[in-house]
Amino acid sequence: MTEEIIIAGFGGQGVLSMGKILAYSGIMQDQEVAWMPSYGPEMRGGTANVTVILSDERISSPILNQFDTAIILNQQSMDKFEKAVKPGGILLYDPNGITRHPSRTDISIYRVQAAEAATAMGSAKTFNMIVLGAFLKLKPIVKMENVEKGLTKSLPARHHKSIPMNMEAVAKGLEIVEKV
Amino acid sequence: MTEEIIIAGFGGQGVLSMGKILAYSGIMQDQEVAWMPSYGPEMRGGTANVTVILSDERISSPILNQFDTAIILNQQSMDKFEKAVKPGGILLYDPNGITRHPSRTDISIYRVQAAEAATAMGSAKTFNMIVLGAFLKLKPIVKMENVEKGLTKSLPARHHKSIPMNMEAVAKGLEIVEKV
Amino acid sequence: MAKITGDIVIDIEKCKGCEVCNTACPQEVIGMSKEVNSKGYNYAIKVNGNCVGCANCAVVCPDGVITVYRAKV
Amino acid sequence: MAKITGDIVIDIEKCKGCEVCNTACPQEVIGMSKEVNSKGYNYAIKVNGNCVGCANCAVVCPDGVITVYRAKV
Amino acid sequence: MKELKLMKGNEAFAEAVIRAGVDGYFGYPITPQSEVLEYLMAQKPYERTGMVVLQAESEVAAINMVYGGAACGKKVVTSSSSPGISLKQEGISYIAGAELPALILNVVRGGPGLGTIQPSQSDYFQSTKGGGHGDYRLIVLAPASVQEMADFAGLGFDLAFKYRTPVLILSDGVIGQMMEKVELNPQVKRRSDEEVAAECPWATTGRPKNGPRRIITSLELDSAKQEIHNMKLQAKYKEMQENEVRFETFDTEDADYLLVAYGSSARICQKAVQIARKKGIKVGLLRPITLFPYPTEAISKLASQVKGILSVEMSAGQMVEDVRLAVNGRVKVEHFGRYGGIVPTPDEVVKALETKIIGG
Amino acid sequence: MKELKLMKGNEAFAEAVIRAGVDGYFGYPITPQSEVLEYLMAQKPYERTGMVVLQAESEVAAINMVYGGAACGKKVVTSSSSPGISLKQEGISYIAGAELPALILNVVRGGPGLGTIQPSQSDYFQSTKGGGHGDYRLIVLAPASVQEMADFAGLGFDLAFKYRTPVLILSDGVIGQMMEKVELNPQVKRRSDEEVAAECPWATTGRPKNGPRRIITSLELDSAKQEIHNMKLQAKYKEMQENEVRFETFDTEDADYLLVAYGSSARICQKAVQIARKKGIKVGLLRPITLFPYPTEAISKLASQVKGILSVEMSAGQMVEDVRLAVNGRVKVEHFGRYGGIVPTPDEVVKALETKIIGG
Amino acid sequence: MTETFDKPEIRTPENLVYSKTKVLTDNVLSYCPGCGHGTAHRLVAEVIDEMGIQNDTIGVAPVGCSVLAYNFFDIDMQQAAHGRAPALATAIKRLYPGKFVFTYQGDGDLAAIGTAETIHACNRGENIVIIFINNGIYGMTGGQMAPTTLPGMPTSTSPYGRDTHIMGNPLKMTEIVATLPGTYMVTRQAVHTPAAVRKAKKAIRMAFENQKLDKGVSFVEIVSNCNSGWKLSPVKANEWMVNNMFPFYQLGDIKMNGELVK
Amino acid sequence: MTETFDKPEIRTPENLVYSKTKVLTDNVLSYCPGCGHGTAHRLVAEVIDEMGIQNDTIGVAPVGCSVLAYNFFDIDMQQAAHGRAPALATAIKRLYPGKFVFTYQGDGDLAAIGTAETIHACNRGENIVIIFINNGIYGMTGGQMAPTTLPGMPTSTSPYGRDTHIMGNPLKMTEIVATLPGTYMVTRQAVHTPAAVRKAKKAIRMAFENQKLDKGVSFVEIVSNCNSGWKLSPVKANEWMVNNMFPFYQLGDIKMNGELVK
Ligand SMILES: Cc1ncc(C[n+]2csc(CCOP(=O)(O)OP(=O)(O)O)c2C)c(N)n1
Ligand SMILES: Cc1ncc(C[n+]2csc(CCOP(=O)(O)OP(=O)(O)O)c2C)c(N)n1
Ligand code: SF4
Ligand code: SF4
Ligand code: SF4
Ligand code: SF4
Ligand code: SF4
Ligand code: SF4
Ligand SMILES: [Mg+2]
Ligand SMILES: [Mg+2]
Repeated sequence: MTEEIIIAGFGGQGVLSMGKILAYSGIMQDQEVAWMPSYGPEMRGGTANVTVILSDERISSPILNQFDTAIILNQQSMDKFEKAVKPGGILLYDPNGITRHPSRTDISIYRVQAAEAATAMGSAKTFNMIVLGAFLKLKPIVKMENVEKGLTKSLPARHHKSIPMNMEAVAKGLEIVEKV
Repeated sequence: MTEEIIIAGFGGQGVLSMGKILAYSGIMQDQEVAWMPSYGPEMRGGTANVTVILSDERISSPILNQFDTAIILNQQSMDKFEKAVKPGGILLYDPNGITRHPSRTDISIYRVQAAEAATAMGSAKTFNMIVLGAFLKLKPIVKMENVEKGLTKSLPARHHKSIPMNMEAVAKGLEIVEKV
Repeated sequence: MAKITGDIVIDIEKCKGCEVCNTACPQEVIGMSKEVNSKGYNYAIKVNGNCVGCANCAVVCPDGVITVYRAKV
Repeated sequence: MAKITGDIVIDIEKCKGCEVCNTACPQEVIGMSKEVNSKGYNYAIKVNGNCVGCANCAVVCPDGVITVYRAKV
Repeated sequence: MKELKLMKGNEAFAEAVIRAGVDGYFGYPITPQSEVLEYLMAQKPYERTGMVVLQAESEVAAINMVYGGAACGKKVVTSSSSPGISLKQEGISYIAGAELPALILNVVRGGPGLGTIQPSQSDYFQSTKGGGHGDYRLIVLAPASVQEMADFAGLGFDLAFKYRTPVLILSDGVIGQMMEKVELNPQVKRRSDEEVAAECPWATTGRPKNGPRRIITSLELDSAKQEIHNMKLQAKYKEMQENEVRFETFDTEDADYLLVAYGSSARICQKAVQIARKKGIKVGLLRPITLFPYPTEAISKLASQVKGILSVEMSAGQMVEDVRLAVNGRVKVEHFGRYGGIVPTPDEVVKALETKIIGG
Repeated sequence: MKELKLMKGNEAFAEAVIRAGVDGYFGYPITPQSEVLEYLMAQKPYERTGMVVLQAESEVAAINMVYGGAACGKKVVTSSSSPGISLKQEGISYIAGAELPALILNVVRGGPGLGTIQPSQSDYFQSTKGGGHGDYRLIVLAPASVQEMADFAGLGFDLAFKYRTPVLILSDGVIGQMMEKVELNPQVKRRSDEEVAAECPWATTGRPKNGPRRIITSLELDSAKQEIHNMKLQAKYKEMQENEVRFETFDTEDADYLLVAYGSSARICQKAVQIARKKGIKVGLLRPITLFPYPTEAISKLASQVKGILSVEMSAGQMVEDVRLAVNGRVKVEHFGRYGGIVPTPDEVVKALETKIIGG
Repeated sequence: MTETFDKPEIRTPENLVYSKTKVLTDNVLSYCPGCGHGTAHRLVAEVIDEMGIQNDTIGVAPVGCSVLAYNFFDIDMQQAAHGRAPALATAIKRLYPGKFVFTYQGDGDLAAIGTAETIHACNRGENIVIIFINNGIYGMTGGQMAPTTLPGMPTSTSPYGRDTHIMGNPLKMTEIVATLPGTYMVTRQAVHTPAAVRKAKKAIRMAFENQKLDKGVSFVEIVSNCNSGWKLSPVKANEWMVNNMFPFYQLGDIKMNGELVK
Repeated sequence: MTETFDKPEIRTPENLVYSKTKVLTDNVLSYCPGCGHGTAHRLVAEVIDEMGIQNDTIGVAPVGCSVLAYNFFDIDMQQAAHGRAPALATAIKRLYPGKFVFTYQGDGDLAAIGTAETIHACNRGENIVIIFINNGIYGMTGGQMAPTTLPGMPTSTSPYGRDTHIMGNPLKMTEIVATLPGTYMVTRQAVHTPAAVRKAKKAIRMAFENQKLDKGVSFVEIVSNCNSGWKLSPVKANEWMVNNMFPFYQLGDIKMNGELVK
């Protein structure tokens, strides 16, 4: 199994750490993983994106132009990455702030109102975990227990108390993701 | 005709300018010339030497280890360059300050008491011209008129008044050089 | 005596929602929108009509997105 | 009262004839030789016996070629 | 005991440096390698091992700090990216000339000039042929994974001290910025001053009471001696060529065609080999791990077996010269590259193989 | 009207620079090329032509002054010797990246490090393969006489402006320090600001009233655009390879063997050819005048004629790689060199030819 | 529709009191929200506009967040290698003494890697303007320590705060260059409030005016926020700046008309 | 035989008042006759000898006439790239805080190409000694203008005298580094007379003593002649120095115990 994912959004949306948790979760179930961020000043204010690959084999190139799944969290990223989903692949997005919705018909499109749900949950910080949950509903490539382990590994000890809240957010995402 | 000469002595003895006058004299009679000094801090206080080549053909290498003539003006230079004279070549030296006199038998050895003569002439500055005269006696490779022209070319205009004195010194050198 | 009134025009697409103008306005004219622009910023908006056209907001706006008018009325 | 006398030893092979010692000597002990050493320098020599061993010459000699002795006699 | 982590290449390098018992790091920020210094500073290595970590005022200062530290026998390292490495060229030449062991990491970005901060492999010539002046060579190691970013810290110092030579790790933005699993070696104790003095009798650690003083210099005004010094350096480089060549091959046993690629290009080529083989093209990959000394002989041998060779680099064609020198005209050698920060895809590589080598 | 003088190579270069109508010189002293700045300062060029001559605080500052001046469309030049040239590598890469015309003189001394101030040719790789980072090339001219030190000042600027590229004159201590006869071109008038603006519409001479502003930069954060920029540079280098190769041959018509040598080595080899021919060895000499673009084709052609080729350089063997790339395995290619400031004699060259090529 | 508070009736050309100068292009600034670079750019552009020297000015952009300054000024510009802007400016001005030449540099650029170029251009008295944006950090590369970082201030390369014993004290390059005979005007300004902006603009204007007099360097430091690097909101960053940067980097003129201000 | 004026009777070990320190090797100094470098070397060597730290001192030679200093000091030494000695010393001292570390640099090395390294090592307060030989010229390379060359002074690259309008004013690096908190002691000395030599030695001794206190940089400038570069005899060069250099580079302490001397 190899799953090639792009996660793309604004700088502050927790895109990179979401990717990191996914990667850690992969490690917890003994997979090979690669996490490749966009970097440099383009991140400033603007978009941030990260490629995450989970695989049972050694990963060759961490730089991809085509993805099994694109998780898209703002309009710029939609413009850039809708076309990068492999035919038959998945595009998951949060419609908040999206002005031009995805139009491809050869891929499966899902949406998750994560921003809204995060506000409802009273913590903007859970946003990316809700998105992660939504993704895992569509592609259950890592077991929930490994997500929790991955969270533990990726968060500094002082943040461990927030793990239950994060797992709750993941659960929320599983619940609210919807097919377009 | 090609004449390859090394002139070697102390920094202050006018070694470089003597070579330059010789080179200019060569130019005056339409020869190819090369003038290659030793350079860098080794000159500081220590020795200075210059290779001068006059030739009717294009000069290939200005860096030589063997010379037709060596003009040697201090002990260090004697130690270094006596052995660099081609068999059958000429070694001309001023015995002033020389503690180990040349001993080769396969070359012709001449001496010129130029320092002494310069003192006698009342101008230490004529020293190198006396040596040049001595050399030209042994190897009349440039005509006297071309030496004078060479001097004119190589000296800045403000020093042109010293040309007669310099030509006198050359004449002196022609006169006092002696075979050892 | 003539009263001074003013108005500002905010280029909301270029506004980055930094709130620096907001802090600088003596008349508390400027607030931040709930909406985001296409860059994702909660841009500056006018929240009242008290502008006197002092240009403070425009002068401190790092992105130069405010145009100011002033008139005696 | 004991008189102070001194003597210096000049390493003439290392001397570069700069005359700095000469200028520094209060007793005018030092002059320059007519001869040159193997480096071609007119080295420093003593020209009288008036040395008092004050070490001024040694202290300023850039090449550290002077050794100084001082004694009460 | 090895420890498993998910880390960026830059961080893995920094952590491995601490664990290798390195004594000092001197660097200046530049994308895409600033994480090295940032990670080190965050780790308080002065508490962990007593390691000195200093942000220098410039790359020039940093490389000369490395010179100073290396000349004392200490294990010292610097890192930068392309423009910063260019600034270090004089210092690198000095370190090579003075025969000092030191480690330099270049996380390459696209040039020339300020260029782009995106990954590239366009510093191959600079690294392998001598970007600085004079006849010298660096040992050049090309990691292709985060794991190797960690491993080459230790290997780099081993080689640096074995040959008293600067070692350059030629990485790139992909390897530096990506996170992968990495197994870290346990902490090695830093050598005590006494151990350094004993291991490095040439080092300036304070003149021994019963021995001559030590001088670290690259100057020799006597040309005859300087030539002997140069010959000594050349002999050392020859020795490296005999003993230190490292490379990996994939699917070369039955290959009709050969890809040669290093670093992140090699990873892409590995996938390209899989894709091509699925298409029925028998292609193999040789990945040089040392770029100097170069696996000339291994390529030369394969040149007798294959029908054509494609050198794949994220550059306009630099390593291809070394491939050609190894092949010496026996089979066709072509270059394929993307550049300016663009990373080629495996598919592009296969296509280039088909058009430039097989069809060409 | 030409003027005949006896001058050092460095002085001839400086005088030729003034006469070529150059606008600015920026340099820092270093042996064996300090005469360039000294000569310029003595000439009061600000009186002669209005030329700006400035002693910079360092080589790094000097090369960046060159960048600034070149970016204004002015003819600007710097000179240094090996360690100083290493310090300029970042700046050179920037100049190449920003496509600026500029002239750089390297009067090479032996390295690595501080090395020796005596002549050497050990900066060949640095000059021809790119000592700085990123994919770029310099046009490299190798003078072999004082006359060429003068001539290449003009030629260098012609090429620099033709291609908007930095041109490097790769000289050495022999050519820089020796005096020979030199015929100097008459003074060319410096271009007026208006002429510069007209000739160099890309230059930052003050935004035109009726046209867009000009930007001189080597930065491009968009990789796609940066790749296009890189391709443009590569296309330019290819054009140079097609149009600008310069070389000389001596006695190659009937040659059984070939010497390849540049700069002062070429002069020595000319004498070696004479000596060898007296001995009955039919040997010729090819002297590359441009080291980039390299006379690959000319050597390739001669490789079909001769039985063996000896590359003679005052280095441990750098240019020999380009000779081998040209020959591509067809005949034996060996290297002979002295280094560390030692200049080989013609006899040594003949002997090396006999042992390494004819007997070997 | 919500209320807009617009007063279209007064939006006439006569009533226009402030609009973006044409010497700034329409490109969106690449700076973070609230970053002082934008304001500083605008002031320089306004001065160029008001002096009517848009066609006679050549600017030099540094390496730092303002590396792309050339995208924002509608004038001829060069982009310098990190720290070397004063070297470029030296050559430009000497080759075109009639043009106005300025550099625009950050604190890492000017006071770390560019120390020598800064000091020597100032010492030679190059007849240029240097605009020096001191935000106490390397903004561009992600918030590393700069020579100007305050004692105790955390950055990505001094995560536990700048330890002056190990990392040295913040360097006041402005005070140093003021001691050099080659500088004619040296001042420290800020752009966080309308009053500060107006003062800063006057200083920049004077700096450019000085360039006509051939008296040497006019050096304008602008203490500015790097809210991203400081990890504060723009407004909080400005407050932090007032409370922490200003006591150390005191605003005001340091040298005027070639004389140190006492 | 001529008279020798020798007094062999008093040449006994007890009467020995001055002889070359053993911390200088027996190699003939490579300096020109009368060059102050020799004297400065000797003083540093004597201090090392007297403090008994020959085995605990690591010196850094520059590029300049004193590049070969490592041939003359009988201690472990490194030879730095031009201008970078303070960078080397920084690393050495941080890696061996227990050793004594000093750089020995000329004015071209320290105040031109090495400006940044000098300022930043001083600003970081590296616990080292810097010996700065200011002879107003580049001696090694044949007498080119240095940043310290006096106004009007002819050199091979200012043959008509330094024109300060074009070439800038002489740079007083010593005064600059004195303003930095990282320097603990900054002084300017000379070695042309016995009294000056004795004073200079005291300063050098204090500088090395300071290094034990971990207080930062001790910086000793020595104004010296370069008679070759100045084209004067050594004695005339010293006179010229007194008359021309000293008025500009005034001798004396500039900073002691971390406090500027008023
Ligand atoms: C030679 C070189 N070294 C390092 C860098 C990386 N770099 C880019 S910007 C920068 C620092 C910028 O900081 P500053 O000058 O303070 O500007 P700011 O971004 O804060 O405005 C550095 C170190 C580079 N591009 N080139
Ligand atoms: C990078 C580099 N640039 C230039 C030189 C040439 N160089 C050698 S010494 C020197 C100047 C020496 O002057 P100074 O530091 O004043 O020492 P002095 O000889 O006067 O004691 C220069 C420019 C060099 N060796 N390396
Ligand atoms: S112009 Fe003045 S009053 Fe009007 S919004 Fe701006 S700051 Fe407020
Ligand atoms: S200052 Fe400018 S950018 Fe910031 S919120 Fe106000 S209008 Fe928008
Ligand atoms: S000072 Fe020393 S070197 Fe100079 S003349 Fe006297 S003894 Fe000789
Ligand atoms: S010791 Fe004193 S008195 Fe004696 S020679 Fe020296 S300076 Fe003169
Ligand atoms: S990183 Fe800092 S300096 Fe750079 S744009 Fe953002 S706030 Fe401004
Ligand atoms: S050149 Fe000058 S500094 Fe160098 S040794 Fe001679 S006198 Fe001393
Ligand atoms: Mg900054
Ligand atoms: Mg000096």
